[in-house]
Amino acid sequence: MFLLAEATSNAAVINWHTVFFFVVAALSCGFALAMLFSSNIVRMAFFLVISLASASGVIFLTGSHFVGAMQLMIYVGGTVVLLIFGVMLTAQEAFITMKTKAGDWVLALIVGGSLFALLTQAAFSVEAWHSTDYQQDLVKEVEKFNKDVIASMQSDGRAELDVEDRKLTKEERVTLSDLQKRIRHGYPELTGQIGLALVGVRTDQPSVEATGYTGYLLPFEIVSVHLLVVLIGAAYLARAKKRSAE
Amino acid sequence: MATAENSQTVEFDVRTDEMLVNMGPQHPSTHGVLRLVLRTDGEVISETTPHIGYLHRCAEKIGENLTPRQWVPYTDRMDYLAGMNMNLGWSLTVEKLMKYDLPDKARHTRVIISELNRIASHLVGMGTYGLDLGSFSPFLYAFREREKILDLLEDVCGARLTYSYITPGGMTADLPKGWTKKCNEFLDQFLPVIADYHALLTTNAIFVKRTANVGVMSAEMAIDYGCSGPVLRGSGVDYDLRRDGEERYTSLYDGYAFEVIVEKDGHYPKDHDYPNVPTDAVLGDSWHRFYVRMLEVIQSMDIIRQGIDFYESATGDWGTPMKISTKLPKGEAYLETECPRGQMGFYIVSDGTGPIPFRVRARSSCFSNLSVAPELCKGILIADIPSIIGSLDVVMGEIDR
Amino acid sequence: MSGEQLIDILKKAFGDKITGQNLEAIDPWIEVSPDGLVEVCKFLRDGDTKLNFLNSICVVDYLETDEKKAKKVTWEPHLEVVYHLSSISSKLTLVLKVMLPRWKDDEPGNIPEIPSVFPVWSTADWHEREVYDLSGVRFTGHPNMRRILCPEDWVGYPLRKDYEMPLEYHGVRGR
Amino acid sequence: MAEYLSTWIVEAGWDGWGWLAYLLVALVYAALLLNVIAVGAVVFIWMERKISGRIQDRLGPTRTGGKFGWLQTLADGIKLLSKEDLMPGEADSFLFKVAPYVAFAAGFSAFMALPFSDGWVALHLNIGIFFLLAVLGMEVFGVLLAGYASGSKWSLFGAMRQAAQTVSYEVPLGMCLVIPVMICGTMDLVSIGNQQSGLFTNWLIFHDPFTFMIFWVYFACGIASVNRAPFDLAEAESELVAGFLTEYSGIRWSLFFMAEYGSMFLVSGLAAILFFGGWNGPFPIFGIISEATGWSLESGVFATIARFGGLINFITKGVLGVTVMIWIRWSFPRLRIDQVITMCLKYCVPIAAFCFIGVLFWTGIVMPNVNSMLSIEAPSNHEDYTGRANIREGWVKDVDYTVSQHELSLAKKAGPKVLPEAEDDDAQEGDDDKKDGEQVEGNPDEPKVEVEVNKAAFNNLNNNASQPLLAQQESLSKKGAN
Repeated sequence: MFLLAEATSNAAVINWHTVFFFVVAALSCGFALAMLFSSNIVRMAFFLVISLASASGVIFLTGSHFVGAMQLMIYVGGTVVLLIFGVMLTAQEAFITMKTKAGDWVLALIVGGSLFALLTQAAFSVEAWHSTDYQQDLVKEVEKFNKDVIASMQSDGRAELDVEDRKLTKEERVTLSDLQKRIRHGYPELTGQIGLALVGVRTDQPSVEATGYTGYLLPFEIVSVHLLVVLIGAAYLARAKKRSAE
Repeated sequence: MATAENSQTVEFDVRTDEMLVNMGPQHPSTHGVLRLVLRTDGEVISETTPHIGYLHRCAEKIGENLTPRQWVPYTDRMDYLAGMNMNLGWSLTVEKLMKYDLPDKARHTRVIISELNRIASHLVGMGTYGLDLGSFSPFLYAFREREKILDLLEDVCGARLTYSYITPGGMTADLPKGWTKKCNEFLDQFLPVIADYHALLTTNAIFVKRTANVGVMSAEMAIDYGCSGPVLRGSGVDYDLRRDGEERYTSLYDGYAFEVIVEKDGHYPKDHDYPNVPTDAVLGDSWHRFYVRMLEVIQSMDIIRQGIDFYESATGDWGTPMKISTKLPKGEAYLETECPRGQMGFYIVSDGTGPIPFRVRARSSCFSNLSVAPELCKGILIADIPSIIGSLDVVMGEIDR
Repeated sequence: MSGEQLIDILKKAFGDKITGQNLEAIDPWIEVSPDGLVEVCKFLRDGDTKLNFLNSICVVDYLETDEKKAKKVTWEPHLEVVYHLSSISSKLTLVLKVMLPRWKDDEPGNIPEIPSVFPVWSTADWHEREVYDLSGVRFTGHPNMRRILCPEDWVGYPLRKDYEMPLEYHGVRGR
Repeated sequence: MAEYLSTWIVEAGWDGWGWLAYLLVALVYAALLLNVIAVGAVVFIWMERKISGRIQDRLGPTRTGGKFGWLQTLADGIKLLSKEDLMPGEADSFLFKVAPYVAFAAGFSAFMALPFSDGWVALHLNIGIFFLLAVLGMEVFGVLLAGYASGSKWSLFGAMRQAAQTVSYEVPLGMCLVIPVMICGTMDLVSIGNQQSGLFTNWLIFHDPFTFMIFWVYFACGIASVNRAPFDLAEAESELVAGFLTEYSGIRWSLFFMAEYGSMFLVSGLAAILFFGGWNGPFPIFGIISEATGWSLESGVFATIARFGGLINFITKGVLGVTVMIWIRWSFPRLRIDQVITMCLKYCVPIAAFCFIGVLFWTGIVMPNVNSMLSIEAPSNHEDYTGRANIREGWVKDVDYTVSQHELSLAKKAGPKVLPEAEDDDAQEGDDDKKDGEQVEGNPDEPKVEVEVNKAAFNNLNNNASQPLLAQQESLSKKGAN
């Protein structure tokens, strides 16, 4: 657990962002647990709604509004509504309650625990996520770049020209735009980028050759085919009912 | 339209349990205390059983202890929205038993008053039907006009709902001075208002969608179930007691020019300046029953105008109401009159021993009209129930007597 | 199609099932025996009389309760089931009567039986239920012989002359 | 405003209280929005009574509070507050209590992203419309839970009907919203509003026949998704005796109604922004004045006045939309559930799709829209507004723009030509590094500047994308230093 403590401590910064992060994370995990332990089926559905909504809160906090709204719309607005529909239509008496036997608890703990361990291990193995000061490194880099440019401007005499035509040299401009892109990479605010990324054109990465980032075309296609199958299945089910009615 | 065939044989793959749902008796849309038990499967209704009797006062038993004149107030309370027509029916039955004929002036007064009450009753039917389907405004327009009619009737007999004005042997009083002028004024300002009702309801796209092709009843089924009045004529049966009824009743309307409102080969009489039938309205559906009522309001207005002319030119006295103690001759008499909701029949049996009849029977029009509801409400959606029951325009006081 | 012609046709068709008639009354009627009722009704409806509209079914209970009048009465106690028929196409109206004993085999409490005309006119369904409910006549062959106006568990038949209002009903005082 | 306030507090010497500013600002925004809904609900309930009265040839409330009975809603509120909010026996108590708050929360959170005037928006989201659509989907939960928790068959029916209707009407609603997005290139409501500035012919509804058609489809779907007549199946009085609201009374019932009126205003407000130019009046008076007098529309006193005028425009359009909804409610009967669903799937979705393709071609082959035909060039009050076509490639332009901005700032710093101010810049520059340097390795307990820096990295997330990160960040650190 020391990893977690070390990661948050050196951020040593209690600002609104961390405060809200803790609130939302607590909400999400708390209601997920509440859902596990509750027995009334409709309450479980309601707790699921709140935990998924707060999960979208976490995503909003990372600054990617589009994905946060997507989570809100698809998961909370779509899937859970479907779930509640299912719950309401099939619950025989009004309040079906499900009691989980002791044996199931043990099995669940084993499976759940192993999955949890796997996830946390994977999360903390990522070097960049260890510390939250990647922004500070970035800012330091920019500071250094500023000083170099100013120094080089003063040294090679560009400083004597008047302000407008003190242009950056070519490679200075390239490094600057790289820096800009890496800063901008932090927040895929511009939905245009996501749209194009989905069709395979990664605009926020400096260049495909350098980083090997290709677009998300393949997963995008897989998901759409998957949804198409689901759609046809639903249509078929409803269709069956209607045919026998004639 | 929803599945029309018999819903019993419908097998659903996904077995949803049938739900017994109770609509009424305190349900706002069922026109008083009617209780409908619906067996529903999701939204589709597989069976409807109406339960009546919540307003049963056994008026017929009381009739065996009262003289006909004393029983007149009981007839008001049967179809409380058309009290005058009820009184007229009972008075004519007693006069038929007594073989008592009326002077002309009384005859015309009775026509004017009963037609005026028909307009008031149809206005209520139209207003509550709009309310059932969700639009609130026509209800208030209808009641605004009805207030004016009630004021006119109040001038005549002092009461607004339970009149007991038309009694065996004539009326309790003559029409007050200048009343006919006020009545004419009302009729003149009423015609343009009818156009509003048509705009608000009859030709309203959503109203047509909710009523056209809903609760379709064929002519044979209507006759078989004993429906009468606008419900019968809405299915295209050309039958109106004011023209085809008993001689004693049709003699009231001698000299009056009026046509029976029924759809013959595709169009209604005098429907030139009224909205024509929408394309997807089938003869015998809720829309036609509603449309017949709206046209009958115009028909009644014409009859009243002619009645007022006849009344002013008629001579002689206005008939003397029967004394309470007059002995009833031995025998029995049954007579049906065309009330706003259908044919209201009265049957009196007397053994000639005194003024009190031996047996009194009131045949209710809505009783038979409602008996067709279970047949019409098979395999429809819940939202269609008010549309069908509203189009039958039932009044529980008359059904339960 | 005057009254006499109709009577002759019916007599020829049904013989002794037509037990009587009275053509001088304000509404002339024909009396029919209970067992021949349904055939006569079918004949009247499908024949050239076309009486396809059953106006009303009601029962008149001929019983004189107070002694003074009972002596002067010409008829002995019985039930009359009255059917009012009319024809939509022609202006013909007709009254059918069926004479029934007040109680079946004369033991009070056992109500008389009569075949139901529901197969002929569907409107008879509710009218017969009302007659059963208020006057106590059971209609055999009726799909749903239950009370319609009074509560299901009501005792007695209100429109009978010798009906006594119950003292209380579910705790509500009657008299 | 939040950054400005936080830095102002820090300068005023309360060192560690920078975060308080954000809290205050957030509370101010929340209070304002809550008032919009509360006052809105009060006004709309009163309007509903008066308008329905006028439609039905009667007066509506006249006695409470003055001549026009405008205190009637207050009286209703007090009555509702004093009513005993009972709960049926077999109800599920927890869900029964929570449902109204869920419904109200969904309706309320949608107001965060709704701009009331140019730039006056609580949360300037780059994906404004998408966020609104996502949150509108949440409202169905309140109703579903209320219907289920009330325990009675009737409320279950009502809840099922409304859920089916709201969920199925999200599809055409979504498609109708895509069309203005396609024309304006962005989902950001503020920039959509700004693009419709100038003469009213520049409003999207007159952009081309398809958008004109799609406005009516949008308004119908909006009414349906908000469950107003003639689509108000959920509380169809005649069949289901007030549907899922049967068991509610008192304050809980009024919460549901505030959510309803709130989302009514939201739908008509969105219609105003997307099709009727939001805060831009029919005639660009402020644009003309600013050109004549040279006062910039960007910032300063005249800008706030212009924005206030915009606010009034927006509110009037929203209220007009609500009036039309009220008017429709009192003159149409109610549709049946299957007619509502067939209308959605058989009429709204195909028309929306057809208009989508129509607008696609219309903008694709750059057909002339009304404004260009009349050749009245809209005096745009934004220097970065350079026509609709090239806003689409904003994300590329932004990166180059920030690079050139940064180059300019570096150039200013580097040259001796600049007067002494440049020197102490270096000095500061120098000690900046020193301070920055020692701070970074230094003790973590002096977080102030770092706090600025870290916040700087994040708070630019929600302000205008086109403002360069580095320049703005420098000015902050400069200010932080002295």
